[in-house]
Amino acid sequence: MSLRFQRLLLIFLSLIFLTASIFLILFNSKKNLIFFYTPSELLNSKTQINDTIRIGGIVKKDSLKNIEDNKYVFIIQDNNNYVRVSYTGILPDLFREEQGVVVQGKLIKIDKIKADRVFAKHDENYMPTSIKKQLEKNKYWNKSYQ
Amino acid sequence: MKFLINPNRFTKFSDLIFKPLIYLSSVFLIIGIVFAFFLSPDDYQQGATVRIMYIHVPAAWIAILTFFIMTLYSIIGLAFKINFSFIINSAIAPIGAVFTLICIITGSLWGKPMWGTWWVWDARLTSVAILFLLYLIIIFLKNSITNINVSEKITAVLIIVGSINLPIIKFSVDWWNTLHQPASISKLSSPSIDPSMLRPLVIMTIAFMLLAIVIGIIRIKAEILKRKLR
Amino acid sequence: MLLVNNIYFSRQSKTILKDINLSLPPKGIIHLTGNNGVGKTTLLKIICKILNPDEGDIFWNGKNIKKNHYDFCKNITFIMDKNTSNENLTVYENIIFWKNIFSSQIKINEIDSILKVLGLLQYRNTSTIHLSFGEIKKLELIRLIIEQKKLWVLDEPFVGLDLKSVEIILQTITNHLDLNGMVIFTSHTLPTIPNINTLNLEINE
Amino acid sequence: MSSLNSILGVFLRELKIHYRSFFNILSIFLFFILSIIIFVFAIGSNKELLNQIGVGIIWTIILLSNTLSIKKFFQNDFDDNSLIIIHMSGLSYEIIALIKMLAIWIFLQAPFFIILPIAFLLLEMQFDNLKIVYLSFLIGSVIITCISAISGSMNLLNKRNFSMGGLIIMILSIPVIIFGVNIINVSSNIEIIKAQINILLGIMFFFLAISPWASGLCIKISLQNK
Repeated sequence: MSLRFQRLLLIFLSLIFLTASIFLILFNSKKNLIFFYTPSELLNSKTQINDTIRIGGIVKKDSLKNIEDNKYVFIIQDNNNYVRVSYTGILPDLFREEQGVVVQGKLIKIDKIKADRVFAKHDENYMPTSIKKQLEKNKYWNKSYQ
Repeated sequence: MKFLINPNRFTKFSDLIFKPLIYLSSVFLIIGIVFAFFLSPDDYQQGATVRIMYIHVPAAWIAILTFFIMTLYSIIGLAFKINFSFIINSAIAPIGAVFTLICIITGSLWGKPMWGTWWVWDARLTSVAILFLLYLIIIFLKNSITNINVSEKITAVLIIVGSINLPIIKFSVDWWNTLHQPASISKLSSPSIDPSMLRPLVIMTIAFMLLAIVIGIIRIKAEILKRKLR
Repeated sequence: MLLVNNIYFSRQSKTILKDINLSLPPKGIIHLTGNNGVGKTTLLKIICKILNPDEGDIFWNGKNIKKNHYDFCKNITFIMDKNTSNENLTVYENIIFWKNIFSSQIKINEIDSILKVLGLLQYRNTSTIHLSFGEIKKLELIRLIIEQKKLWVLDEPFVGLDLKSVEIILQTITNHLDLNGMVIFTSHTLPTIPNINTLNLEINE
Repeated sequence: MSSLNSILGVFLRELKIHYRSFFNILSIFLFFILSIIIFVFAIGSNKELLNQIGVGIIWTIILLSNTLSIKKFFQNDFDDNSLIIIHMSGLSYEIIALIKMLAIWIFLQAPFFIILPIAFLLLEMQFDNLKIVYLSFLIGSVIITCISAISGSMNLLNKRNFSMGGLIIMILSIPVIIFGVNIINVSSNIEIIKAQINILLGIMFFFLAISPWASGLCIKISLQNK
């Protein structure tokens, strides 16, 4: 086996490996590294009561209630399922109803979480306030959340 | 295009464009800052905080672009034995590191009021942090081997290996559930960002790029002189 | 037939070798001399294609070794200034390793007789870490016989050897030359090799 | 097939050398066990807590013990020029790197399979998880070996900064740690475990593909400038 042949063999082998790796990574990537679960994913997962987890979704309309000072209750939902959240602390500026949010905390019931931290998730849309108002007035603004 | 691989041509060419570049970049920077901080409207969700974007996003782009350029030059340098590419690599690596740091700092300044946290370990933030560490390790590795012939080539190998991080940064927001929002300008035809905010972003990006090029030219010329002295 | 043509080599913008030419026919031996740092070892490394010259070519039997690196490797034994035997292995294991990787046809009893001639037979199963410097050097030189190659490239082969061993090595070299072999070596002492036309080459800075 | 002879010869030599210096290798495993004991003392033997973070501790220390062994890859053979001899017997540097990776995996990674249950005992972890930790370690150890080969070859001429090798290993193996540890913490149904294993396999194939080239190139560069 000459050196060139050895290299050729190795190049061939490496190409096979690379294809395999690209195939394995790209066709699997969706569900792997999870920063948060959606409520539907939470139902399918192995998480048990008292586990610390993160859940992300949309805050349900009219669900935010301020029980005491800095003590809030709200509901996170996706298309099918929902999780109730209780939280003590200061909510981030961007926290609003019908807006994306990720909470981190302890699961106390199968559909209830006691959050230590609340992250507001904003989307990739940027738009001046004035235009937003105009759009809403003309009923063009009906963004759908996943 | 020979000035990209030949130090003498590069010196000549850069002397030619250096002054105009300085003027151009300062003009763009001033216009960009005025637009970004005074003339652009507030966001419907984020209010005035959105203005951090005009620094954060260009810095991130330059951080990634610098690493990409370094990767290209490493491949060229190792494959065709062009020493000038290693000069460029060692000159622009610190620039990339600084812009990555700017990106991380502005990002966490933005994240605190918006998300409610300085830092989370989601895929986008982690991969950018790895990019920053990679920049640091590249700079350290180059300085830890005394023989400059070896150090620059071995650093080039590390750059090529590390470039796998670039697609991960780019696509992390699409592949995984992240707190970080997906890219707004992924498709040129209909970016999900209003023209009145896109304009200052583009101007700031051009200004930052020109600034990076100016610093890059200064550093590359200094590096050329340093090698000549040795 | 080894032909070295117009070799230029520089390292960190300092020219070390400048326009080196030499030719080595069968039965030829070249003794490279020169002060420290003139690039003797560098030239040997270039001949063995560990280093690539900036300019110039090396031909083996009329073929450029750039194209025929593998064939050329099959014809060359390189003894370096460092001892490549591993200190965790015994003398015998080191020899067997060389025998394996160079696919040598040499027989076990031949190895024993070589060890006996060099006075290493008693250390056959000792780790080389317990050997003295000269003994390790002798072990290194056994590679010449094991590898059974045509061209011997030796970097300071006589350093650390006693007079008797030097005599044996010189005899080995003479025998090798008689069998159409070729030798190129560096040394600061001029060894007396009888009946062989030595080609001295000064490498100038 | 003289090249196959050479490959076999080099491999046998590697095995012999590692076998002779087995006590040095044992010290690495002693390091592993001691670190785990220190972790237990530092955190306190809270069973629930240890159960939760045990896999993370194990992976971290495996990685750290691997940074101790980078010098074993090429440094000795580089210093005494054996690499040149092996190369001149007709093997390319890439193949040499591959052979060494295999030998190192057998001597420095495979023994962890015996030691992992001990670590599980010390950390009072559930043995149900052992099977999946074995699986992820089987893949992860190959990745770490590849990364150590790259790092070891990059630092052949580095006589100034000894922490450099460890730094390179650690930064490149962040994905291994993320996915290797996540496999336990996240794993719920078999689908997600499969997906995680696939990602780990993908990373393994990627590093298997590039590490012979990267280390071969670095060895060549270092040898040329020795």
